[in-house]
Amino acid sequence: MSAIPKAADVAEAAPQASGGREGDNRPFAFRHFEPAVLKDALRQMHLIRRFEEGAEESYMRGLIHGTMHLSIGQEASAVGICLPLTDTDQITSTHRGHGHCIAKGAEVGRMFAEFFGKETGYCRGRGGSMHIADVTKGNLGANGIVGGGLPIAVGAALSMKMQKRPDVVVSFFGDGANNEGAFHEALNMASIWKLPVVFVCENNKYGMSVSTERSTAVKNIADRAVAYSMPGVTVDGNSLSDVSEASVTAIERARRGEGPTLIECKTYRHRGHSKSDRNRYRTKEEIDDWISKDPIGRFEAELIQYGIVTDGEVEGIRADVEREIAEGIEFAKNSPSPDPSDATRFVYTA
Amino acid sequence: MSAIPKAADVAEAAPQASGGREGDNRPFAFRHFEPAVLKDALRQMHLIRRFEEGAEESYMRGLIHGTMHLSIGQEASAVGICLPLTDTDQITSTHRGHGHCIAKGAEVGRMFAEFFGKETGYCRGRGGSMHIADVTKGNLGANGIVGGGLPIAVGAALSMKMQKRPDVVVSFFGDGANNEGAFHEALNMASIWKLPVVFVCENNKYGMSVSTERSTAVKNIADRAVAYSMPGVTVDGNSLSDVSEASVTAIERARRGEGPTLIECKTYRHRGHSKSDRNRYRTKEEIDDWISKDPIGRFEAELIQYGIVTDGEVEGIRADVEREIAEGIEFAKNSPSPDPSDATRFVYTA
Amino acid sequence: MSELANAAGGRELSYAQAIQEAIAIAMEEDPRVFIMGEDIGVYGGAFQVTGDLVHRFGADRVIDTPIAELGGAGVAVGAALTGMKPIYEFQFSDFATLAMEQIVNQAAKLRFMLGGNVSVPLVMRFPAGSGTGAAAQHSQSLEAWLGHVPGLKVLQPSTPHDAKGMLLAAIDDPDPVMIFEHKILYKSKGIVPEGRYTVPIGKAAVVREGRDLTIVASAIMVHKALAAAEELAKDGIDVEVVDLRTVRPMDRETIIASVMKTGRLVCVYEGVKTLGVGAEISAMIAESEAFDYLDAPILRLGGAEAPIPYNPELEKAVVPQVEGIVAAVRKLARRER
Amino acid sequence: MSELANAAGGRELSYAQAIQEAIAIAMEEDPRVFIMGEDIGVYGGAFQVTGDLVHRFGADRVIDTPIAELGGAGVAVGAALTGMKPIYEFQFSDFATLAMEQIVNQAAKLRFMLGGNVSVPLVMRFPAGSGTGAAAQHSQSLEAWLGHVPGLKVLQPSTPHDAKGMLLAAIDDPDPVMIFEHKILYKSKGIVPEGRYTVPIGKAAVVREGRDLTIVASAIMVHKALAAAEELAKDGIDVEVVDLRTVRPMDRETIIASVMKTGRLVCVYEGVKTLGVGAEISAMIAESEAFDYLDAPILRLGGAEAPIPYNPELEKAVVPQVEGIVAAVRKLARRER
Ligand SMILES: Cc1ncc(C[n+]2csc(CCOP(=O)(O)OP(=O)(O)O)c2C)c(N)n1
Ligand SMILES: Cc1ncc(C[n+]2csc(CCOP(=O)(O)OP(=O)(O)O)c2C)c(N)n1
Ligand SMILES: [Mg+2]
Ligand SMILES: [Mg+2]
Repeated sequence: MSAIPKAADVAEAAPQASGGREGDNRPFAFRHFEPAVLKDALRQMHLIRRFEEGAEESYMRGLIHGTMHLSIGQEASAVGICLPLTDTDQITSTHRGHGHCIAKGAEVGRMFAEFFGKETGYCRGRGGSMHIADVTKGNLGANGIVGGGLPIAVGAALSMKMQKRPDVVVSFFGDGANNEGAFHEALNMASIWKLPVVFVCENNKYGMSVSTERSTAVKNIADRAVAYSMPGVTVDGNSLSDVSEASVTAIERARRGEGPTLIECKTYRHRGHSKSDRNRYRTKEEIDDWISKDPIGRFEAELIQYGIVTDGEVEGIRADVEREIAEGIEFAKNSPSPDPSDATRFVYTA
Repeated sequence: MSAIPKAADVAEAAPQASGGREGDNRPFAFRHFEPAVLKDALRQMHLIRRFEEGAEESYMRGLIHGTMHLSIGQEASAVGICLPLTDTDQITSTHRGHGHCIAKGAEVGRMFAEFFGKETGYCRGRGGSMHIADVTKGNLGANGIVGGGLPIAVGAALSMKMQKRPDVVVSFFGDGANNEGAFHEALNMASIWKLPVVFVCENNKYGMSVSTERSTAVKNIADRAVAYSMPGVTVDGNSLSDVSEASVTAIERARRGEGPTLIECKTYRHRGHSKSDRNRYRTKEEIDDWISKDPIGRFEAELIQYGIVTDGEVEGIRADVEREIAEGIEFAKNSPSPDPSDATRFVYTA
Repeated sequence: MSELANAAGGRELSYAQAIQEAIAIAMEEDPRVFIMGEDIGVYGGAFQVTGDLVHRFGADRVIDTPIAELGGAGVAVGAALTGMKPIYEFQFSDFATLAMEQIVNQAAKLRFMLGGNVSVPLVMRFPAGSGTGAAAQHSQSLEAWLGHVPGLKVLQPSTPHDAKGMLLAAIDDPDPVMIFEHKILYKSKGIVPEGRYTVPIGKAAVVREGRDLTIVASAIMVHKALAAAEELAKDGIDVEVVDLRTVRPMDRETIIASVMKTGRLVCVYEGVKTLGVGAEISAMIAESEAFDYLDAPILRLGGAEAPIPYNPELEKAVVPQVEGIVAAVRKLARRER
Repeated sequence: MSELANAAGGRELSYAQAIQEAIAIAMEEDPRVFIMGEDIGVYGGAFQVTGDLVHRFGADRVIDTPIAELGGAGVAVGAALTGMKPIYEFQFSDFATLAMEQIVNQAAKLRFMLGGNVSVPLVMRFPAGSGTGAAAQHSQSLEAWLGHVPGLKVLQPSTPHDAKGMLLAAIDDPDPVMIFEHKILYKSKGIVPEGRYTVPIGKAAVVREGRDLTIVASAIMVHKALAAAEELAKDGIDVEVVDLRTVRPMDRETIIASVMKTGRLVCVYEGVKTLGVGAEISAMIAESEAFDYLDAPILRLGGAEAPIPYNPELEKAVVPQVEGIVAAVRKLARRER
């Protein structure tokens, strides 16, 4: 976890956040979280992976129309960030949001149903992959507009503060989004008003086809935190533990009323940007290299190494996830489609 | 001139820029520019001041309708920045743009005419104070939209580069504009493409009624240069010499193809934001303090101190300026108004 | 007039004061209501609409934002999504061009995209229109843009009475409501009842009854239409004037009934004529049951096909004026089918 | 068909290929022309319109921008003001909501505000419309917004032939020209002449002659209208189909002449019905000399008053389809005045 200017605040705050025994040399997550939480984090990572593979398969079988943006390879960031969140904390998500949605507690059956355009989907089939939201779990929604969620998250954080709620808001966005004006305006306002919001940049090196080197005038997105006088940290986004450490620190800071933090998770998407990507801008070597750094395998290995799970338990988790996905797809398939005569429902409340 | 991170480049570049004799301890402008240039800079500062006072008087007399934004107190920034520019260099200006316009070589008669809504005005009476532009002198125009000129300046700089012209672009903007998304997007693009553009923030402490402390998450606007990997310098915007030093350095850097610079001129507007300002957000003490730092008096004193002008010459300059203003107002008054039947002319070229 | 006003439980207030009163009432009643925008605090707003509200309600509920319209609008959307009822003031409607993403892609669509699981109880206020000598970037009338967007409601109150009542209706509304306030009206006065009352969204008002011809006008044009009607009455032309009041959803019933009565329609609006509000009024009538009652073409007097010029005579020339309305109506009223 | 094509000096190309060819011709002819946008380089554009242009012209003239639509549009404006002729590609027209400030306050108004001292020779391309399952934020039709803005010209080519010819006309034009390209049309094919030719801005096209009723349709709706006309011909209803092609400036002459001939008008467009393009067509006719020739109300079939839904059946339900056009025309054609 490499700190950048102003990250001093984070470093100071960190000890408070890290629980566990004295002299415990294990990575942060293993000191800070109960084994049950860690096991569930692994389950969620598998669930995200298999959800997206299931969506891919469903797409091939013609069950899904439209496009989709898969986050395969980025699961540690979604799960690690959401670990310290409660159901009343809020998130805003992105076009690549299935991981955030699952990590924030959504059911895969209703997610598949949304993907299949069914009335039982989270958005009753009106939103699709790019708008999946489970507001009952504090997920304000994926967003089809790059950077669109950033000011909304700041508004939600203002709302929490005005209502004196203890809740915080996490805003996920991509490296590509960091060049949008919305990023600048949102971070500035969050900082001047000291709002309880954490900005999480999932830097997967590309905004669609354009690399951060070509699009962004700084090396690390977190370097931009200085421009908003907020802590900025860049972490290995494929390490569940590193991500969760940054998240715990930032969220505790936000809950204490000390204001926002910018976290950058360096990670990679294994798949193309969307279904129409012909992958002309990345090399096979680069992709393979990142596949070898797969966050799920790494976390699984750590869990086994530190004796949190056995090989057998891992198998059990995988089998459970498999069943959950299969059931979710069945549920979605068998769900009713919206009635076309209802096409203009839900435009207005009243 | 206080440097901030990344300003190292500027410091290094500075010696190249400063001309003059060895062991010359006078401020930069006195070493770098010929006496005639310095005298003309003083004349321009007076011309700007008297132009705006003339506009104010004309407004009182009902010769001008609409509003106006006066830059009285900010003349060193307009003139100091434009000193190293040629007529083929370009600028984009702001709603508070009379100073930039005059410093870039416009005639006050045609400016008054525009103010009075006359056919002889720079915009044939269609634009008024907020849109005055003299494109023949490389002034692409004032702008009614805060931050609106920033991306346009980047586009002009791209244009200079594509046409392999030696010209550079200066984009003036206010402290208030630095929180607009346009600022972020423009500076990022200018940096990644290494364009010949200089961003000049005239920080007069307020965006309308809101102080930078309340609106902006950094202390110095130039601190934000780090987020775009470009040099950022904060200068005393009421010192003609300090401003011109930053300008010469940045413009030479831009001309060498090394990319953009962010310059922040700390200054103050003596008048209200516009005609409707009831001044509820500044104290009399603050205003008086800044009036005592008036840039024109300071520069005049320096010119006399270093023997560039005599008291008598200063009187001469003032008298000349007085005459120029009086003639300009007469010209404008006696100019014809546009014909109302021409109201929809100039919407399209063809 | 003030005695009359008191009798009716009202007083003379300016349009700006009426808006301020509505905001104050809503903020007193409901802690979820707050207002944000540029220079609305100590400055009191560019048009002095918020005035001293910051002193009554504090800077935490009368929030000065940085100059950042896209972000500001998005903050309002996020607050509305999570339990608050924000009012967002654009300093000039022209700057809303920076915030269209949040208004149109987010505020207007979120409820629908999320399958009805959320509401966005948000009010946005847009000082609009020409006549202040502020030229092309500070004088636009963009109500037709937002009128084109499902999910939004779009209002154009023309009197202090309606400005207060419609704003209170808008704050009560669970969906995003956009209010275009003509800047020239801010100082206009009228009788305004004390306390809370609402003027329904989606209802036009027949502000002058007449037999010969219907003018549907919006915002400041209502007053010009009424002045024209007085003038025309002298010629024996009896004009009915309908104040549109709501652009979206448009009050078909009232307008259709008026045109079926008079047989002639003139639409008067300040926005650019092409694809402006009057285009919809005209098209709505031309496809309605009123079509068969039309005795003459449907005329539109809208803004010229040009930006708003700075010069004051040119500025007047590009928007409908009383004389122009009178001339157009005279011609149309006399036309035989 | 390909023999015929060769005879006419053309070949079958897709709409996307036709656009690419126009860009290539202009860039070859004129060093001032360049194109910028998101992922238009090695990726070839989200809809593969630019394809391999970056390999032919280099990354300095086929410029991948950061994801920053407001800034990108402003850069294009600045380049156009200073001697270049940029083409700016929005990845989806929906994202242009972020850039309205530069399009509307700057590009459209600069020439006017500066008293005619500058021109802004800028072309912007907007992939628009529904039908791809991309839901509410990737499927809008916003041509009516820009059609409302003086200073802009707004095109909606419906065929590969026109897509190429109108783009070349747009690049030749000294003023800002906005081109809405329906995404579903990108893969549609048609005969396209080789080399340079232009299709005039501001001219509608009668694409099917008929006696009984006029349909004015735009973009993809032209094809649906033609299909409906075939169907209606079987009933003996002879429909004239006019392809609008230019929203601004609208071709009054062609449309008025057609309506004066047939006496009946149906406007078909995908954008939201209220204040959409058809509102202007209808209102323009209702105030024209064609009014007296109308034998029936003017109908509009536009997009539903809702955002575009994700579910494919709902998505179809909210925009006009061939069956709906047939039914509406049948009813209107049979109506007695
Ligand atoms: C405002 C806006 N511009 C462009 C797009 C098209 N688009 C969708 S995702 C994407 C890339 C986003 O990159 P990044 O933020 O890094 O997220 P990632 O896809 O890498 O997860 C683009 C250009 C969009 N949806 N919204
Ligand atoms: C986009 C936009 N928002 C708001 C305004 C209204 N406005 C005009 S000038 C101004 C203050 C600008 O402050 P700053 O950039 O510091 O410039 P200054 O007036 O201090 O020179 C504001 C809010 C505007 N013209 N454009
Ligand atoms: Mg990315
Ligand atoms: Mg300022």
